[in-house]
Amino acid sequence: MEFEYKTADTLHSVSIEKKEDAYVISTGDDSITISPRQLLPNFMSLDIDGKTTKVYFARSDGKIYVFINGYQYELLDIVRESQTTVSKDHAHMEGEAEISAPMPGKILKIFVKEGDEIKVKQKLLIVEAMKMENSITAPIDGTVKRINFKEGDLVDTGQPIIEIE
Amino acid sequence: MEFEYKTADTLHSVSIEKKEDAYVISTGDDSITISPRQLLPNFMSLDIDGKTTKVYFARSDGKIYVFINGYQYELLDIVRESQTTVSKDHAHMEGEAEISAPMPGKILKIFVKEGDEIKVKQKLLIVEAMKMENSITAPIDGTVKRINFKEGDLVDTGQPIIEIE
Amino acid sequence: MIKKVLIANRGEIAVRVIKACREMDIETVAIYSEVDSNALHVRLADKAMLIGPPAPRESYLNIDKIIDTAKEVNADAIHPGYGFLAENAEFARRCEETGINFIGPTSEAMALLGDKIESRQTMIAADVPVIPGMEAKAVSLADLAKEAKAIGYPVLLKASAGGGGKGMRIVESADELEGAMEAGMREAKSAFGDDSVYLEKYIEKPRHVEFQVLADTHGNVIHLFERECSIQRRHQKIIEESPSVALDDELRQRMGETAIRVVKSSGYTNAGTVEFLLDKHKNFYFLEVNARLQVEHPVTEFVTGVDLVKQQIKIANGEKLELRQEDLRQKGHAIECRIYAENPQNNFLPSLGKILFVNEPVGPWIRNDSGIFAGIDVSMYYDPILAKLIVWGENREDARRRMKTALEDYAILGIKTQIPFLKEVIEHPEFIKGNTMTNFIPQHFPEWKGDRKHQKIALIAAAINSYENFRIKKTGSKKVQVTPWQTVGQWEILKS
Amino acid sequence: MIKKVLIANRGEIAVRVIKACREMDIETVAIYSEVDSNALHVRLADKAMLIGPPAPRESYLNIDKIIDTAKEVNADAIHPGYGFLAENAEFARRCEETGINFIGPTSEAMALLGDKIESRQTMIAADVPVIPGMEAKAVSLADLAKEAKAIGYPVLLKASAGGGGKGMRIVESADELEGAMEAGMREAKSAFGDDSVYLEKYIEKPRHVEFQVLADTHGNVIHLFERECSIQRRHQKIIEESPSVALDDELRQRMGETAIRVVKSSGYTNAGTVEFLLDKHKNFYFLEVNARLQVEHPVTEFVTGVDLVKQQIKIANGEKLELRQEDLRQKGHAIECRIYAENPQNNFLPSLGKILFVNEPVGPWIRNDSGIFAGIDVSMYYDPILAKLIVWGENREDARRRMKTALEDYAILGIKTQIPFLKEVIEHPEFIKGNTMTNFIPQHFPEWKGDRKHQKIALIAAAINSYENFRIKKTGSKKVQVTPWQTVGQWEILKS
Repeated sequence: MEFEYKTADTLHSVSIEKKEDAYVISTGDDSITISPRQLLPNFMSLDIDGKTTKVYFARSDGKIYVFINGYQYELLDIVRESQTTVSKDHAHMEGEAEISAPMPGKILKIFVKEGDEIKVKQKLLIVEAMKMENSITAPIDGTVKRINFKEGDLVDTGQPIIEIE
Repeated sequence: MEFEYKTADTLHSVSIEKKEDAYVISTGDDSITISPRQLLPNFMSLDIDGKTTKVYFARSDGKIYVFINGYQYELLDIVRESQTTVSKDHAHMEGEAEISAPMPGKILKIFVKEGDEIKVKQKLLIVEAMKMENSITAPIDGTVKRINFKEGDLVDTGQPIIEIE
Repeated sequence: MIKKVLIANRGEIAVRVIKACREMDIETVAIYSEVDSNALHVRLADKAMLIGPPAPRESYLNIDKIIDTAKEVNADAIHPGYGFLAENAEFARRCEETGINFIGPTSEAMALLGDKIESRQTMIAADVPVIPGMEAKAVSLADLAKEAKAIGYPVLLKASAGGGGKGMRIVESADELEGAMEAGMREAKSAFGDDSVYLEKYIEKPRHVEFQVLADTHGNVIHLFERECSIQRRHQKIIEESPSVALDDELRQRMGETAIRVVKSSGYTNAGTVEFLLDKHKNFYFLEVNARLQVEHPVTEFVTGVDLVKQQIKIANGEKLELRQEDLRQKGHAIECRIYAENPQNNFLPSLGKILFVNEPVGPWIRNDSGIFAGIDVSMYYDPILAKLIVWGENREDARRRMKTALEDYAILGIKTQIPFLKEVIEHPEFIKGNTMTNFIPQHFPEWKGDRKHQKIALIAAAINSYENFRIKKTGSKKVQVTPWQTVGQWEILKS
Repeated sequence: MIKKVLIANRGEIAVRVIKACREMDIETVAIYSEVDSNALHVRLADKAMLIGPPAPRESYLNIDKIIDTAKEVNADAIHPGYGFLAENAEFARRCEETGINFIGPTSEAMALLGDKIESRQTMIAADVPVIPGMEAKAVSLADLAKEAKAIGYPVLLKASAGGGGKGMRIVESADELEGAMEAGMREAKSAFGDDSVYLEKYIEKPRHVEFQVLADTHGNVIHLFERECSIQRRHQKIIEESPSVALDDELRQRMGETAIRVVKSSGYTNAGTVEFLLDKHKNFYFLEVNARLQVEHPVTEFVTGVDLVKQQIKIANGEKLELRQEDLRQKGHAIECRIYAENPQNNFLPSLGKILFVNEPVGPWIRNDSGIFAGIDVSMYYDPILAKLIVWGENREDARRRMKTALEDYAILGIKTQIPFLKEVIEHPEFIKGNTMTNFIPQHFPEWKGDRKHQKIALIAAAINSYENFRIKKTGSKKVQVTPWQTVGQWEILKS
């Protein structure tokens, strides 16, 4: 399996496979085999090159927060289409969706207006956050019920931007 | 709404209604109106008769654990049929279920055997726990796929007793 | 006797005061703004009163509202904590007028000490060494220029009403003076509502050494030794310790006696701090009196075993000090690190958001005065201090090593903190040697942007977590778990 | 010099030792049984080794396996903690043979002190007061009966190899002797593998007062004053404090000197505890030496400021004691409460299961030595001690009040603890007065079954929680939240 994370302005690809109790992980040139000593909801203990590292972590709104030995890392989890199929199907079923902001950002462009009929994958808006532009497309077919912001607005974590019926 | 809790060998009925931000709660003879100062996942702060009480709580496997001012209470949550409709519908949809033990207990009687066709509400087994007998009925139609225990066995928290397909 | 205290503050200091009151069987009333309804101090107090909107001037700085609330709940005393109204003489005066016991000095003493120039004159009269500088408020650029010439460049331009470095400017030569004055006055005006500025001799590479004092209302004054607070970022203390490596017993005694003279000459009562600058020749100069409980009071508590908040309350009760100077000892060594919600990668700007997870360091001789918990939002409205981590050790090196391990265990996830920076400071060879001057950070960490040494491990951990999350999503919800104890209603009570 | 320590223990004491080692830059190796893979000590150590199945004799008591593991990881020392193999002379001997530094006394001293009768004879020779009683092992009922008559009833029957009250019986009169002997021998056999028993004078209502000692390998011995541990339930200490209210300076000095004589006469080295009974006439009698770090060592650490685990390691390293008797002081007062997974409503039987939530008390002068966290299972295989809560105060009453508030904040949910019981003990008027004799609990809490005074509030809280859970279930999942940052792939990196 392939994951992508962004730190500051760098993209990192990590590939991971599980073989019995161990993970085989490649972060670029080299590949290591590792089995966490403990794997708890917010903690794991990793033996790498004979040295144990205690890792605290939490995940929220597409970010992974990691704390190691006094140092902190914030990784943006770039999730691929293939991994989101399930939740999109689910959205289809329910026929209602809300586009909300998982972190503070700025709305650069909005392509729809309230009352518009929209189709899955139709481009809705562009948001800037973490120094990246993000084109957001419709997760379901439906009607734009409400737009809570205008272009240039700043949005805060959790604020709903567009509601679709 | 009406809830029932069991402590040691006493059953307590509590009725609760919400009016705006306040709950109207009756635990028997008297009724009080209360709005928690804080209501967090494992904590609430209650002002009762001009005195504030800090309440820590957690819920697991049908029990509610409560800690107040150094004292601890364990309440068995006796949930009524009406409240479980949703989850049973869900079970119907999926067509697969597992009867597991939410706390240590003893299996007194088993009425079915592997391979049996069963109907919703059919009596499956009797379990004794917390000094009470509990008749367990089938949550869905199906076939008994596996029975992991026999009469007289002790079961521990989380152990699957009967699997239904 | 004080029976009910309103705490006119928030965060870790409100929590600290509540705990001391609770141990003394004193009822506590918290106040909170609309964004603080889930805060820890609201949880811990016996009663909590909503005081207004988030903006400080409408809540934690709203004197009328706070006085009214104290009256409403029949609080007989107010503890101001630090910051907000703690050194506001007007607030102390209003409490006095209303008959509420203000746990701190009198409004009169506070007003005297709050004016840097007035207090300076009082100190000179009491034979307290002060930094060579102006004796009067400046009225014009010409006055300042004349003074600067008399003192000799470099000089320091300071706000008369200020503190915390706001309005402060180093002026290296005469041609920089006008610009510095204008900027300093603007900053002073906006920070304190008073644009008076003054000049003093700029002391190069000094240490910041302050003395904790306690003065009762019967004329008894003691000091509880020094704290060294030289490690500052932008004039804000971030690491404090006691004792100071720069003091020997003779100097400690001399400075302590001077601190007591400062307190007596100003009619100061309750807990306070006398700040000095110590130059490289071990000359010390009076800076100012902090007329409140200090952020860094726990280091003194750790080495002396005296609970300063309880002492404050006893003094406010009119009790005589039971502690005598000759019984006090500094035992071992304590270090405090202030934990701020700041992003070291982004010029230490406040890092706001929800705290998702906290692992607090615990262990022998580790104290953590915290105002946070997992689930709380760090808002933009207030000082971004989250907690104070304080450790004690048998000696400085023992304490320093304990602090290192405690910082390494202090996981706060969801926002950024300056913990990585603190860790690098206390591991710096010059810190280990005790070469701590107030220019320590600009000198040794001029452009610090953080460290990425564990980034690869962070990516590995993220991948394991992503993999497991994805696996659960795909396979986890196929089966419905039915727990009979929850869903079936047919119970029979057995005879036992 | 010790560079890598294997900790042959689990739970809070393993955590305690790991923290001390880490602050000394010593590597740590944890061992764990199959049920402990997620335990806290496994998390905190630098390395962790699976040692065997849950049953103690196959894991934490498995001498061969532990020695082999220490060799495998190149550990140069073993810290045994308390319990398990801590006072097993055979284990100490095997370490000595293998060249592993056993952090504790020599196997020889341990063997001498482990035999109650032998050690008694040594103490009599060293002019240490002992409880009147037998001088030799009993071989028959007739021997015991003769001795009992000579000593005078009531007498105490004790296991020769034992400790912790196992095998112990009070015999009030001659006709009870035979039954007591048989039961005592059976218990002694099953607990210690040795059925020798002996008799001594039964002291009524004594206090349990013990002295902490440190002895280096160069003949230097100091004591770190006393702990009073009279509050015991079924001969198991549950609350300990220092100082003891029963001692004055003269008695303290006399007992301390006796403790040092005990240590010197037995050739004991490293940290140890000399236990005494103190009768109501202030006569004290030697009981035994605990040849290990005690559960209650933190109260001594709090009042003296000495880190006993670090001292143990330094002594094991062959270093000379830097502490001198004349420099040591008891400052303030410390109290410890042991937190057990026991159900007060069910005769204090162990309460097993998953811990769902923990709110640890924190604050100035509160120390919590804990081995648990939310999510961990308390298993049936080991001693149900979860944590130790220790507080310090300027005096006993200050410490006691702090302990009360700390217990009130110590929420552990999912299993039962005896925290409600501890709270009632420390709030008992006789405890407040310091009338703490070893019969305190049978006398004041003979049939304690718990208290239900807050039960109504518990029901109210449960109903609010049930109501909110039900509401969320019904309405919570109607809308699907799509977060664009997670689900859409089209990113472009901006120039910044």
